[in-house]
Amino acid sequence: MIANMAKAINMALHEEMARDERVVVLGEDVGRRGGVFLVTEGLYERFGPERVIDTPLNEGGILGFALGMAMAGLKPVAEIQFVDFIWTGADELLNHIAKLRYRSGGEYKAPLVVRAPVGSGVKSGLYHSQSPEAVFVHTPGLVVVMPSTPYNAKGLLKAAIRGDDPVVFLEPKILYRSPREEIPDGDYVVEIGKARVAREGDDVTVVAYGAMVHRALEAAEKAKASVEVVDLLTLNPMDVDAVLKSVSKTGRLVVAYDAPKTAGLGAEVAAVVAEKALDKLAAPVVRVAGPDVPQSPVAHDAIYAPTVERILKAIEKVMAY
Amino acid sequence: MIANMAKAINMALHEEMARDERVVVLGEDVGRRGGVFLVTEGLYERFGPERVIDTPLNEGGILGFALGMAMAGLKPVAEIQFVDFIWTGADELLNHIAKLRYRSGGEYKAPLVVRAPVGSGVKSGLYHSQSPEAVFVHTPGLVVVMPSTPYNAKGLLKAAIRGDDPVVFLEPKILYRSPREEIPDGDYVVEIGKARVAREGDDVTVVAYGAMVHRALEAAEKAKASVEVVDLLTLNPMDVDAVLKSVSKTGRLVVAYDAPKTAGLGAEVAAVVAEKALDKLAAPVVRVAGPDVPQSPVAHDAIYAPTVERILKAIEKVMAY
Amino acid sequence: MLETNLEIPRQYRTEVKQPQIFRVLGQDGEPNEAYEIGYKPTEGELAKAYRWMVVGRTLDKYALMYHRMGKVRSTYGPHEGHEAADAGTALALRPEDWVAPHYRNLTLVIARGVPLEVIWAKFFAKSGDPDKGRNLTIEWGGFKKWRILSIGAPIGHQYVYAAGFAYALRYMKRDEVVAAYIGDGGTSTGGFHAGLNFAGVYKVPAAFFIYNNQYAISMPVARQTAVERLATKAAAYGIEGVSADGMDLLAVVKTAKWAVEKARRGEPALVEYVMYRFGPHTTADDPLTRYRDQKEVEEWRRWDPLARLERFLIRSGIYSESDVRTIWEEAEREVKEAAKAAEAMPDVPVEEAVRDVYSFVPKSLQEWLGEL
Amino acid sequence: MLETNLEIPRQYRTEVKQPQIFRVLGQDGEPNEAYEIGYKPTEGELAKAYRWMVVGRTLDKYALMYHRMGKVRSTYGPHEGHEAADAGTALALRPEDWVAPHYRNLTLVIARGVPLEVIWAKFFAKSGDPDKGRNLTIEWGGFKKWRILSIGAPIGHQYVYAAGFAYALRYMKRDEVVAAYIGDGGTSTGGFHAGLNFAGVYKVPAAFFIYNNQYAISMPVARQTAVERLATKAAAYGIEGVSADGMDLLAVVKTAKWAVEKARRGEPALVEYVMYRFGPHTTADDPLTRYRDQKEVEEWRRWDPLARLERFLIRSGIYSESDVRTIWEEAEREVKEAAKAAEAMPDVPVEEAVRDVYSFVPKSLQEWLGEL
Amino acid sequence: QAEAAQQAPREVAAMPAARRLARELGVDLAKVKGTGPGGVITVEDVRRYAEELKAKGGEAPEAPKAAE
Ligand SMILES: Cc1ncc(C[n+]2csc(CCOP(=O)(O)OP(=O)(O)O)c2C)c(N)n1
Ligand SMILES: Cc1ncc(C[n+]2csc(CCOP(=O)(O)OP(=O)(O)O)c2C)c(N)n1
Ligand SMILES: [Mg+2]
Ligand SMILES: [Mg+2]
Ligand SMILES: [Mg+2]
Repeated sequence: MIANMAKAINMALHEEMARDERVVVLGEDVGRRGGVFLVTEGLYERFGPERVIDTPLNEGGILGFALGMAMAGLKPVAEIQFVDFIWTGADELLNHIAKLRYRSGGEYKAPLVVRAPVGSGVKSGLYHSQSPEAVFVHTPGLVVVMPSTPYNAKGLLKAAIRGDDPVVFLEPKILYRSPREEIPDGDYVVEIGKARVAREGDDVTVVAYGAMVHRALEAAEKAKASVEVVDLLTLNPMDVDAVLKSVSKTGRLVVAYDAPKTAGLGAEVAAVVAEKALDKLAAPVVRVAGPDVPQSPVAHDAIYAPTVERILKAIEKVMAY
Repeated sequence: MIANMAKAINMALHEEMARDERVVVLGEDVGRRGGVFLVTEGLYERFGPERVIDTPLNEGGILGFALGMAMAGLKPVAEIQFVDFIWTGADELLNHIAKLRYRSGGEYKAPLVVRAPVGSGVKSGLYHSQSPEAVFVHTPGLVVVMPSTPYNAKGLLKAAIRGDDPVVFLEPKILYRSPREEIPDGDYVVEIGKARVAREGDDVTVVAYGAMVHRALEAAEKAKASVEVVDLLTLNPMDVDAVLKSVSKTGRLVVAYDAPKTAGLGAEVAAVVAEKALDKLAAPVVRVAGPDVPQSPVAHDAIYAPTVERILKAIEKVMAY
Repeated sequence: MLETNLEIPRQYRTEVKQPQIFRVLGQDGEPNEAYEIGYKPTEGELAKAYRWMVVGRTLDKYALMYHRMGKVRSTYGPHEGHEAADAGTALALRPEDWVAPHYRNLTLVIARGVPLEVIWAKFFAKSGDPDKGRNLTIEWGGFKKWRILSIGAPIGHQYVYAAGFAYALRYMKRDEVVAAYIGDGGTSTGGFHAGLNFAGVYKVPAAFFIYNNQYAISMPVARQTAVERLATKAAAYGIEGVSADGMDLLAVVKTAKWAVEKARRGEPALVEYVMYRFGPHTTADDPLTRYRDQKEVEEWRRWDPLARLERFLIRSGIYSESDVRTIWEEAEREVKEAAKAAEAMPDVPVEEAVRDVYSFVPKSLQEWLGEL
Repeated sequence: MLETNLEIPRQYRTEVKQPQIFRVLGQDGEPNEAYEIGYKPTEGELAKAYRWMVVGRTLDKYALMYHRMGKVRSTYGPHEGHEAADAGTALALRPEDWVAPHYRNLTLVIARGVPLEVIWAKFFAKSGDPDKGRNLTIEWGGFKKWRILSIGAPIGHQYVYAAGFAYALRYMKRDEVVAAYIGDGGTSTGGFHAGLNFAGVYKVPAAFFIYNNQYAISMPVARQTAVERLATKAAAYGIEGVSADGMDLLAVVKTAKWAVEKARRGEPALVEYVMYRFGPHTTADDPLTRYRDQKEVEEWRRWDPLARLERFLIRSGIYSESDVRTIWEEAEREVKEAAKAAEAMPDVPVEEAVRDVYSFVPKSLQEWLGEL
Repeated sequence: QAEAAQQAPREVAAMPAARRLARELGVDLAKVKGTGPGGVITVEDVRRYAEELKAKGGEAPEAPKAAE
């Protein structure tokens, strides 16, 4: 069927809950309301309030409760209404969910998924636009995933739910409604840990993820050079080999991300290349990112994330070498 | 006088509280107990319980309370007993303290200091050894400082207290007791935003901060090559010019940091160089950092942070190139 | 039921009597005997409160209208039903006092004296917005001039910094009080817990108000917490709690005055206002098809705060029917004119995107501006 | 004091009666009439509890000794004074029940059946430690075999996941209960608030215990919160609260049984144990020179949980003086032998440093190992 | 020569890939004229220089080492 990303994620949840009764969903307004983006629509009616749990307003509560359920053998999928609110549950996520397996010598584990919308571009101000993937990637113990299309969103979420590790599943909210694409009705998974070459090219590599993949592809179309677009999909553990392979071919690297530039995930991509493929580089690395201001002011939200034009400029810049 | 870092910080607090009655100190056990590392010793006796505030066990409370006091015109210095516990106050720090000036159009500001011990090396396990500076650096609105010696600790803390921005002041706990050095008894500040060349050299630049500066210096002594050690001191905004200047001279870069390697602050240093001084690099960048495991397991704490030997190996590696 | 042989006797157990809801005005605006209790607002104060409420409701209506027209630059959350709680608590404050608002506090913002063009400038993200167009419509960021503390969207933190701010006021020997606001949903947050605990320990000059409007988006309060009267939560912090009808201006003003003057004496207190959100959570919400029914809304409508106060004012001879009409007409005109003035303001210039992150503009931000 | 004219009458205010402290044993071990209340432990149970307590205190003593000798690999926090609370709550549980401990719960860990060598292996960071030497001495990370949930140092979270774990138990139709533990300091945390609120809303099969040992490091409980009896905090969550003498095994077992069996019926409850930490906070702490005086300690020592239970056991003829001596001697021997066995264990191999971060070992970690 | 190329970071601005190529071709970077932004030596510059040398038939560069 033709689906947008919200629908694709919704399908994954329906299918996984039907497949495995250890899967439960919890969060603010995920039940009767179906989630503020309607991503959990229909689950409450189909699986009932014991498995689709509307929670009090407390993100630490949601994450800690999910952790408890996971320790007991369930497979919770917790929704944080906007990732911007995850900080009120940061201790539960970064200190407990991430470290449970390690601190228990492998005796306990927390196979749960934390879903949260991320990113700028829908004029939602400083508290409904953040994209702190770099923080989660810097937290050993967390798998971090950011889908870019309905197809990979559905397949990655199913893989995340079936996996044995805690997964932070970041949904670029600007992609919820469009683009839409044909996706299988039935079961399939997209493997976690593998990047995807979204477009092949020879002259320059653009590494992107989430919503920026689409802008990178658009810029690639417009560029005179032959542009390869690598869509990371899994941000941690990152598919370093895929990045190195592409950069080794093209010799030029642009990284595009919708987050404050400094110490964002693009820094890691640049650093890995500077460590492992430096002598393949024929031009400086360019990071196209958000400015180092709170993500993102309503009045200037449209220019916060890298635009197609800025990515194109970066491509031209590295091609000028 | 000869002082260790704990004493130097204690002196800064005494002097600033005596100088300006807007300065107040708050945190768990900072009063009668003088702090668990005795960094706030003597303040309670000298300035009384209204200015040296023992708080309930709640980091969000400490940080939010400090924010309220700062909004009202005071200059709070909040202690988080170990930075590992700051996550229970992450919303207050990352969403409110960091963003207050911006979200208020400059009408409000939060000139406060958050002090916290960081780092591995004293066998304190997964919850008394963390060093999440990369997260704070990735948060626009926060100034982030990490001293490396008693002298700069005192001067930087005084500058932080007098400044007009929120400063996260990270104290490498392994340096609290030693080394000691001669520091002025009286008033002086060390400017925020400036790195320091801790040792000059021609062949390779080692960028480090906090406790790693001392290991880098030791490695430099032992190395055959001529090693320059750049001590960042201020992590955000970073003194990029100082890094570029050194790397442009040496052509080789090693970054050493006591935190999980992936997406740590060393990635930003590497990325900045890959963007702005790539054409000066004669060898791949090498990051010497902690492994991507929770920082840090007691049994293997001694090998978590870069050792002198590992830094030396990295120097040799880039020199061999 | 526990087998009796395991029972622990009452005297060893926490015993709580949940408060009754304090109410003065009936549905028809007639005051009951509680009218004699506590603070008695003057006629002038009542008239002022009524005006605030009328302007608040009118502005709400137009904000929704302009939002539908695409002129309001971000989500809007109407506060219809909350006007009396805002106006009544505002009346209880002195001009030099401070408020730490919840987002859904439009009438409060009006009552603090923020000009309507400024509010519209904020809704439109125009240059007259003190927040410089950075926030959502009702995230009150930079209204310091009117002694409104700055909030961000994450709920709960305002209780914490209100406590800290109040501590500082006393430290500086200023005889000012902070009034802090939160929703029923907000009582579940860590900020609520930390804020009240710190307030109780340090006996700060702050009054804490809960707007129990029955819902947190779609979550009914009965699923938010197992305790019925939210004022009961005061018991956990060693402070006093009161419950009152939040759609009854007189009940609000009396309880708010009680709390605010107690606070001024260093006794923080918690007041629960029982009320209803007549509209959707925000312009992105559709309650009727999802989580509540029309009948429930209509039931609560009979307690409409404006209608009740209006009837009381007319009944007391403070206003005539035609005075009331005039007030509504004036409000309508003011609101529309202010909107026009704000629409004509220039947009926020792009340079503002990089200011106010720090007391200085870092180099990287100058670079970013240059790249654009 | 508020001028009376602003007062709001009592019926609109939250009224709380703070609980009395439930106590059975006097200082001399003589039971009072409360002996007849609630659950009556059997002689066997009492004997078992006593043994746990003796072993707990002995192990504590040796841990401090070995710490001074540099053999214990990280900070140690003694639990002297807490033995009855641990043993009594443990007695109230079935073997299939779970505990979500606080760190200062050594006797509880012993009571759950963890062998002494395993505990020593943990203190020494040796390979017999289920946590693989990763944690501080009393951070109970991987004791799943004994149905001890895993804690990290940050206080408060254990209340939250205990609620979630209990929810899952009911979901899976397992008739098991979780007993969760926290300190007086911990009642200020966000985890305490979230955990009890969720527990109340979902009526999870969990019992919540507070060890009010008068201090959070140096902070006396009176500066931790403005409420006197911590059990009062139950009122905020719509659950029941009880206060009891936590150094009185009989008071503990009766109140714990009450809470645990209530929990099993889906009524979570909160029990405050009033008690004292005789020793320092940890081996890095020095209370006497900094924040409390010897006189206070001696005052509390008169309520020593071991002495009181011992006298009660002798008084009731369950044990003779010489039985008691034997028990202490056995404990001493067991503890020392176990230490010896643990000391002989190999260190944790370095490969373990990179395991268990995920269900797989990522490439970057294999690289790091290789680099060493 | 290759030694010289390696030891010359302080004087010469060159892209890492150009340095590598220079090393492989035995080209002395100090003699290459950079045409990249700000006069930085690019891969193209090294290649062009090597070809010029070859054309001149002068001091022939060494045979390229295996890449990787
Ligand atoms: C910490 C946090 N989590 C989630 C949200 C998303 N959110 C916005 S409003 C809301 C409900 C708030 O309900 P309540 O406190 O009752 O206030 P009301 O909207 O009824 O005025 C939620 C969950 C938020 N703003 N902050
Ligand atoms: C969230 C958090 N903040 C701070 C600490 C540091 N800390 C360790 S123990 C302690 C005091 C705890 O007191 P209490 O809860 O009464 O337990 P007790 O030590 O008395 O058993 C503190 C502040 C911590 N472990 N966790
Ligand atoms: Mg980072
Ligand atoms: Mg509400
Ligand atoms: Mg305690």
